[in-house]
Amino acid sequence: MKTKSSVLVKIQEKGFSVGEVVESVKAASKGIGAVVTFLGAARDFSKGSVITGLDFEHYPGMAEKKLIDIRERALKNFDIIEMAIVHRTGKIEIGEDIVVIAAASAHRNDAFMACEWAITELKRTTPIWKRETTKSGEVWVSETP
Amino acid sequence: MKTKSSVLVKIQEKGFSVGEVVESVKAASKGIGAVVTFLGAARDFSKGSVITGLDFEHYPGMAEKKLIDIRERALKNFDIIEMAIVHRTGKIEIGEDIVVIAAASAHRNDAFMACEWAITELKRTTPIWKRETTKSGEVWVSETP
Amino acid sequence: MITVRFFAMLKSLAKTEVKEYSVSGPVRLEELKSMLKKDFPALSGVLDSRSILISINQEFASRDAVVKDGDEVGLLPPFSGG
Amino acid sequence: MITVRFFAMLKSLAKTEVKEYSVSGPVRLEELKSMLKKDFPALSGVLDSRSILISINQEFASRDAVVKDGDEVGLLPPFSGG
Repeated sequence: MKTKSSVLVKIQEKGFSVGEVVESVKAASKGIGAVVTFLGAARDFSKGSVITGLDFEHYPGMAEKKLIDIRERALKNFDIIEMAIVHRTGKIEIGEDIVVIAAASAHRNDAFMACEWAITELKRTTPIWKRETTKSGEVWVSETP
Repeated sequence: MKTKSSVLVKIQEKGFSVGEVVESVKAASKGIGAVVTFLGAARDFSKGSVITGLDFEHYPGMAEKKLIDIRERALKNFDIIEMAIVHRTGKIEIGEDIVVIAAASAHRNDAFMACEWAITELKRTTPIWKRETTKSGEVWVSETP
Repeated sequence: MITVRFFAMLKSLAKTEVKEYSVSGPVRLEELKSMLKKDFPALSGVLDSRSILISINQEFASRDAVVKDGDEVGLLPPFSGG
Repeated sequence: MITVRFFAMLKSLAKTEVKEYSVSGPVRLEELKSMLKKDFPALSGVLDSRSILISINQEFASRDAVVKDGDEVGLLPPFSGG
């Protein structure tokens, strides 16, 4: 389980390939009939401000642990076969990818539910912080003030 | 609109790249913050039978029209920025991809809703038929008998 | 000429993809179905099934629709795409 | 030694990432917060906010938890990942 998590759950500076992440969950079983993927990307506009760049910080160790925990709880609570989560850290340009979550299942409803749950849980429980660069400077974002 | 549809909505024999389909919708706007993707794959087991291969047939012309219609209704009824739909036809091996739907939006809820609606609508309204090869021969599948 | 197209298991049962009928005037779908049942006895048991949809010129048609010269009629078993 | 780690805007306000405290015995989180407010006046206004979560050894901790020698305490502003 630990080996698998470390392959399927990652926080990294470099970009990821959505196709490779999808393949990594599909490789788990020939019984997979559905893969639902959430991709988060850096928008140029947020809450009324023009954004020119993002910078992500995470709590090394704890953030990875929380993502592994989300994957394990997803596998336990939803009828899915595999889940991968990759989140980038550091500087991210507008249009670039930030996070990808892929949930694989036999039937599509389970993958949709697990994927939506996982991204909500990631935002709620994972110590990752976003700093936006706007015309008026750099601001840390508090999604849940 | 017609040009765009013909790029983003396709029925084809050859395989597709999930990454390229995601990029095709992301290219629509820098305001995209979320892309939700549904990938349907050929399972080795269905309704109690071992499946060794699939063969898809479609109504040429009408099937494409129905997919274009799904994209246009999705753009009209959900707060999404772009949607792509690619469905394969002909022989498909176990483990291979069958269909991909990518919905792009500013906020994730809209993309999740539109993507789930679109695959349900595809199954309901698009004249495409699946023949499964099992140990006991080839059978046409009626999902909605 | 009216062109009738068969798909999936209906194509297997009819043992053909297409059947053409010369018509002198508009024909109700019910009449067309009678002609089909005569020419393709293997379809008799399914043509009236509510799960078979019918298209005229690639749009879904109601059961009481009328078909005319030049139309393309599709006999569509339950879909199983996706 | 207790290691306190600051993140995001708390790191900006504290102007440091880490602060270490030598302790002779277990310390309640409330006491640790008092020490932090004295050393980092700029944090006074936010350390009691309900939106700041606290971790001990990388697990979420309750407000009445006790910290001991060797523990790592994280001061976590609202998350904005994803």
